[in-house]
Amino acid sequence: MSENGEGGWGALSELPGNPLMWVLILSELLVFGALLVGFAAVRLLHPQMVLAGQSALSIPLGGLNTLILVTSGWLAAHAVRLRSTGDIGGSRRRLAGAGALGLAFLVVKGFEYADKAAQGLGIETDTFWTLFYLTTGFHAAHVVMGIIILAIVGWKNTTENLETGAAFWHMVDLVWLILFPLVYLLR
Amino acid sequence: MKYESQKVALYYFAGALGLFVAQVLFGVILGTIVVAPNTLSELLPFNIARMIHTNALIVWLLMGFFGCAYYLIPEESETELHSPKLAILQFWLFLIGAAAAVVGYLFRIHEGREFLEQPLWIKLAIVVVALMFLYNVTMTVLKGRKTAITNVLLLGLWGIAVFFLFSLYNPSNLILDKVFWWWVVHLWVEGVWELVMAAVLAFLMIKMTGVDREVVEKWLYVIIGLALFSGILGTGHHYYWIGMPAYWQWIGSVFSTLEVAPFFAMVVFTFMMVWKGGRTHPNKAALLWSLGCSVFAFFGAGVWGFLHTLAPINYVTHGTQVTAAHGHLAFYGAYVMLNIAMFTYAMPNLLKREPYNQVLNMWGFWVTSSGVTFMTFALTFAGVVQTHLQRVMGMGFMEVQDALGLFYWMRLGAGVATLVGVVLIVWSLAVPGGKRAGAAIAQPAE
Amino acid sequence: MSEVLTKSAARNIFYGGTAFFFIVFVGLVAHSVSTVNAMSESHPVTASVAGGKHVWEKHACIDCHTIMGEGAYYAPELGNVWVRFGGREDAQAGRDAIKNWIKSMPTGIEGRRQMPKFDLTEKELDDLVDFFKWTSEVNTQNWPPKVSG
Amino acid sequence: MSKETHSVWARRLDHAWMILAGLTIVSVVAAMLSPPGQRTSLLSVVVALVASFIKARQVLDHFLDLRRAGSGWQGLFNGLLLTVLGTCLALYLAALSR
Repeated sequence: MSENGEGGWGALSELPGNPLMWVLILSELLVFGALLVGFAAVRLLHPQMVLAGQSALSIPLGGLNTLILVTSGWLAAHAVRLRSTGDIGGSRRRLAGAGALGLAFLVVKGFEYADKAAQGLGIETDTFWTLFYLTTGFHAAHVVMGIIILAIVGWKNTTENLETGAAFWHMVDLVWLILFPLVYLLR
Repeated sequence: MKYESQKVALYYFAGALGLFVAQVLFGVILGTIVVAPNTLSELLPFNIARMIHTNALIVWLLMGFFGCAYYLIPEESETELHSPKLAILQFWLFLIGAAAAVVGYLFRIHEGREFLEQPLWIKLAIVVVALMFLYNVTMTVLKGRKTAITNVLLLGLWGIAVFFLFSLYNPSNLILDKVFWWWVVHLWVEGVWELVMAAVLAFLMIKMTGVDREVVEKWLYVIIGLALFSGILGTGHHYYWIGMPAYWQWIGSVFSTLEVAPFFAMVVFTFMMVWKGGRTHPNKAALLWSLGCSVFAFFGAGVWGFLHTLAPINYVTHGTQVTAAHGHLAFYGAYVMLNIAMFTYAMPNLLKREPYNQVLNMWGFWVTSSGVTFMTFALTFAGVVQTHLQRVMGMGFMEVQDALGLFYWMRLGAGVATLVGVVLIVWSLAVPGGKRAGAAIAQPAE
Repeated sequence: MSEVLTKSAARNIFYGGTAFFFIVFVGLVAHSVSTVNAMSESHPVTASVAGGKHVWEKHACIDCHTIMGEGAYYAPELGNVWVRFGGREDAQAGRDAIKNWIKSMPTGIEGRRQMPKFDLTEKELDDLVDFFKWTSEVNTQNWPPKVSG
Repeated sequence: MSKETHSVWARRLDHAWMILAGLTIVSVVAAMLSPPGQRTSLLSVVVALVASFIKARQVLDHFLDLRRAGSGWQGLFNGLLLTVLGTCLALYLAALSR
């Protein structure tokens, strides 16, 4: 099976980090992609409902969270780079920074949810809010998972582990970069 | 066969095949009742025959899984089974329990929840049987070589036992009853059973194609990853119309669409391995069943599942013959064919013979598969017509059913063909012909 | 990175990913269950509704009928039988109609699907009707599309 | 890490971060030009989507280092991104004309 590349993972072995992580990442991208297309379809069916819902969203808070996440991703990428130079301390500090920014993202998200809940806007209010809470909530669950993964790979910090953990974190980042404009900005 | 204790699998294979015939026989009886409703209506009403049909299916598939595990685990773990005696005792307990349940059903003793009709004491007996089994195989795995295949198989088997515990919970609120009923039914067939399926297929691929274990085990992880990443939240496609919040329509639609992926990966996997292996294994029938399993599972569970899984479509097809069509092809492809593949592979080895009755066995494959396929098409057409008349036009249920008579006759014909095919399969496995293998017993690839 | 380590990492990712999806699933089900329970306060499962569900199970009705679309597809949907028999417009008439229907079975008509004779007491019949009424009031997201079930 | 030195790698990451942060600010400002309750202008919609695509590519190419993956993977990710963003834009435009 030598023609299959590195030990039979096939095309998956071209990607950084563990191949199974990429199975997870690709599944997630399809899931979020489908939800976002579904969201756009709901806009087509109920334009007024979506416009009203979007007008209640805070673009500055969403923008702040975008900045937090891209900065966090930047730190995680540096952590991988430093690990490959052998600078384990520097790598771990960057990773801790990435995780801390992940927590900051969740805090901002928490404020946002609390504000919406105070206005009586819940997951069953209407289809807009169902989709808002499903997509952003599912994304936030990935942020939580990502922080746990960053902690694990910071502890067991082989280069491959770091690449694997960072790949998951960048996927979380990537999803938000698509989600944010489609949910918040396309009004 | 390398280990004497693998022989206990023969009990399970025999029991499973016997129940297989009974299951299909009751299916034919049910098909007859549908077209001639006065048949046996006093002696064996539809609901009793139906619970025997479905329960026999579940029990024989599980019995087959137990047999597969007893064959596979010593060979993978490279050690004798922890306790063959316990395995044989477990078999008789399970068989007697199943027989007692069926006799009870005939006397209207049951709990009346679909597929979980077993009386409480039978359910508890099943738990005991499962614990005996899990103890036996887990001890075997712990003392022997640990492979990805035994690891995944054990996880699947433990999952089967854990999720069965939800069958003991029956709240008086019908909504909650249904919610947790699906934790048994869905998380079995679209969750942990897929782990068993992938592990057994991986084992068969290693044995029959000669492809490296390394490669097979990587595919195994990809497949089970796809299966559980999609299948757990895919449960949502059962929560659309039973009193649950509307958000399940989104979750169920998206994740259960992805449930096609592991089945597609299994098709690519089996065909790639056979193609790459390039080795002609003498047991051609077992290879045919293995390839057939992945293909029929892809169509039955994957394609026919996807056909009606999106919430807006399910809104009109839910609870029609479309579901019945999907159920028949999916169970046949994924789990019936998996068991027969393993039986066909293992029985000559257990009986120390060259692969026997291959032609007859392959006839069984084609006749049964054609029967089930034709049945699926008949039920699909029936379901589409029913959906239109009943859900779009608003015609009454019985009026619509009367209009579907032709499809039900076709289904009965397909069912009879299936029964003939099953008899061929059982005959080919149970009545060994050909010569006993001498020193030149078919060696597994590994 | 050695092959063995890559594979054990793959196994851990499988476990981790599965645990993640399962936790999300459990969380969502917990939320749904609390929603269902909140609804049950205005729409309680009374003793007679629970009794009716028991009658439903005792005679394995689900192995012919469907309820909320789940069952054997051999006999009509009963999740909305209360509505179909006019229980919403006239509760007493709907109740009597369902009870009389059950009592008149089997018809014995040649070529017609036969519902068995169940010797139900008046109380069992009333409980069963209460169960059907309760079920018809569940928020099923407007399923079934037609009252025919 | 064959040819690229670590300082070049580090600069590449910093450069990507600046593009990400800059484009985020641009698209947020463009969207906030329209008051809440009203539709945003088509220009800011296009800005948001183009920015989203460029940002996604930055993350994929530099943070995830997919520059090194084969053209099949590049095509797959581009296809996925363009499908999602393109379908959403098409549905948005269709909603406008209703």
